[in-house]
Amino acid sequence: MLEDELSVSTRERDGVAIIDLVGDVTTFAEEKINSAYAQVTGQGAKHILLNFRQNDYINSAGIAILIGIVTEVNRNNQKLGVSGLSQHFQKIFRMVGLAQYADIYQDEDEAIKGFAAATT
Amino acid sequence: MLEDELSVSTRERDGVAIIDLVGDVTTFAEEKINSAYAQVTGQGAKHILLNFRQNDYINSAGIAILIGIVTEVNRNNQKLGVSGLSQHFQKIFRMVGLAQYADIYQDEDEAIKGFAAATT
Amino acid sequence: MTSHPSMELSFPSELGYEKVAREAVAAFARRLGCDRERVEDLKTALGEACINAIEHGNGRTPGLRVEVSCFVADDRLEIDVHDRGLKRYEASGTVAGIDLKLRGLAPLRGMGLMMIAQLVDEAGFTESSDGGNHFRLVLYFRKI
Amino acid sequence: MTSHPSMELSFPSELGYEKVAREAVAAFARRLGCDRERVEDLKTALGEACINAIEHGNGRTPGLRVEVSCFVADDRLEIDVHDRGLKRYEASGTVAGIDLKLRGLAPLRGMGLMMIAQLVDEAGFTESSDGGNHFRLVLYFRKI
Ligand SMILES: Nc1ncnc2c1ncn2[C@@H]1O[C@H](COP(=O)(O)OP(=O)(O)O)[C@@H](O)[C@H]1O
Ligand SMILES: Nc1ncnc2c1ncn2[C@@H]1O[C@H](COP(=O)(O)OP(=O)(O)O)[C@@H](O)[C@H]1O
Repeated sequence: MLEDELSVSTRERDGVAIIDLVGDVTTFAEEKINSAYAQVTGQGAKHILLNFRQNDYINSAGIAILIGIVTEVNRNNQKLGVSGLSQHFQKIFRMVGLAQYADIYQDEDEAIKGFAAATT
Repeated sequence: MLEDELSVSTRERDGVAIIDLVGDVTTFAEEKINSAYAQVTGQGAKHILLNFRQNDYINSAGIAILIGIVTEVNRNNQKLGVSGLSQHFQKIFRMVGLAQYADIYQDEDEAIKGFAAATT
Repeated sequence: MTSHPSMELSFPSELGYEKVAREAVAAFARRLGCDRERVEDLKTALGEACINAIEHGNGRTPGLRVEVSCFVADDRLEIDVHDRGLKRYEASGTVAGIDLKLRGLAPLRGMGLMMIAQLVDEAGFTESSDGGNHFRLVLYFRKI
Repeated sequence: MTSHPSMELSFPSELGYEKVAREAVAAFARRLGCDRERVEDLKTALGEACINAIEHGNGRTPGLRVEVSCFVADDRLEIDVHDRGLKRYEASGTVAGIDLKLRGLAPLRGMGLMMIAQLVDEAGFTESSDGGNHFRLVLYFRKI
């Protein structure tokens, strides 16, 4: 009844596969996030950006899903970035150690530049 | 403990006495609003604008205070305008009949023009 | 309705708590898919009902609590606002319009119930045997 | 604390209701004067505690309710999250860090209590004889 409204979509920009996440990131997000990841990986993505939109609600079950993505990213030799997190969730991502495995950018533009700089 | 944070201040612009109301307008607002009104009236104001800031909470006790102001405005042959109300509270002001006794403007600029047009 | 309440809220009879009730119920209604303006209407209506329970039904006695219970059905959200009934509600004839108020012929207050009636789909006191007042507000979900 | 709760909230053990609890308590804390980032911290911490009560303590049994009670003192806000204790909380040693998780040596979940501990000033299960789990969160008011 009070299930999440999360919309997940994918697009590509300057060689970066962007997964846009709008809404709540909780246990109900698992299928949507994993299949978006599988899709861009199937298309050969090497650089992946999880692009949030100042989401108001990300809980520990949602973070567990993202850690699962990091596992896959490491296995597949991809590079992961995260952008668009509020200050609060940037802090949370650092708290759980995600910041060690994914570069945290303020916004999409900064992330695209960051990926480009890392490539050259 | 959960008392209101309302700040009421007065200023003058193009011959209009503006009473700015930022915060909750409830029964606790009575003294602040009445003394702001008394102050501008003491200074001879003929045109008075109650300038809200998209306030989130105005209740029927707060509206009763404003009706009290209308009584005084009528008695003192002043003209009253209201600006800066959210759509919701514009509807409420119409519902209780306040819109018959005070011109409702979208914002301060529109109100100042409205007062000027009424004078010429 | 006979179902169990989905969300319940209770608070002391002090003015100010109605603001927390407004926001809690608004969050709930938003999550149920009510649109923005409906949520605004509900907030204003619920706030008035809570103030009435605090001021009239419980006579601003902090030790007496106000209980807000939400019931959700397929087509509607029902909310019961319950006080201890220190004063029992009695209908008092007609509601004075602003003209009478301005002419000093009616008290400035006394607009809450009228506002509530216009803001939600159904509203009114319901019968109960527990000695308190129960005020019920109903919002039908509009299919978009 | 022996005082009466100021605001109480109760809801069925279904995921999703923690969102309403987050917003209700946030509204309350905001009204008590907590600043923005403190309120964000509290929302995240409280959401985790409610999910634990829903999932673990009440085993996602909708008929069992979670109760959130707020107590306000001069210097702090205390919140008690109460479930029915279908499963009693048992401390389980150390919390796995992200490296173990990434190497597949620890489950991906299991970060809630650790997050809560870092976000509020005090947190933990308290003793009680009513058969349920009581989880307590405390936020001290910082004088600005
Ligand atoms: N919960 C209640 N318990 C007892 N009496 C009530 C309650 N709610 C409303 N009333 C009665 O109805 C009257 C009208 O209420 P309302 O329209 O909200 O205006 P106001 O509260 O400003 O008087 C109140 O003055 C009171 O006598
Ligand atoms: N309210 C509770 N009732 C019973 N057990 C609990 C409760 N809260 C937490 N626990 C136990 O503590 C463990 C750790 O909780 P937590 O850190 O929130 O991670 P997660 O909920 O993801 O497992 C849970 O797996 C559970 O066994």
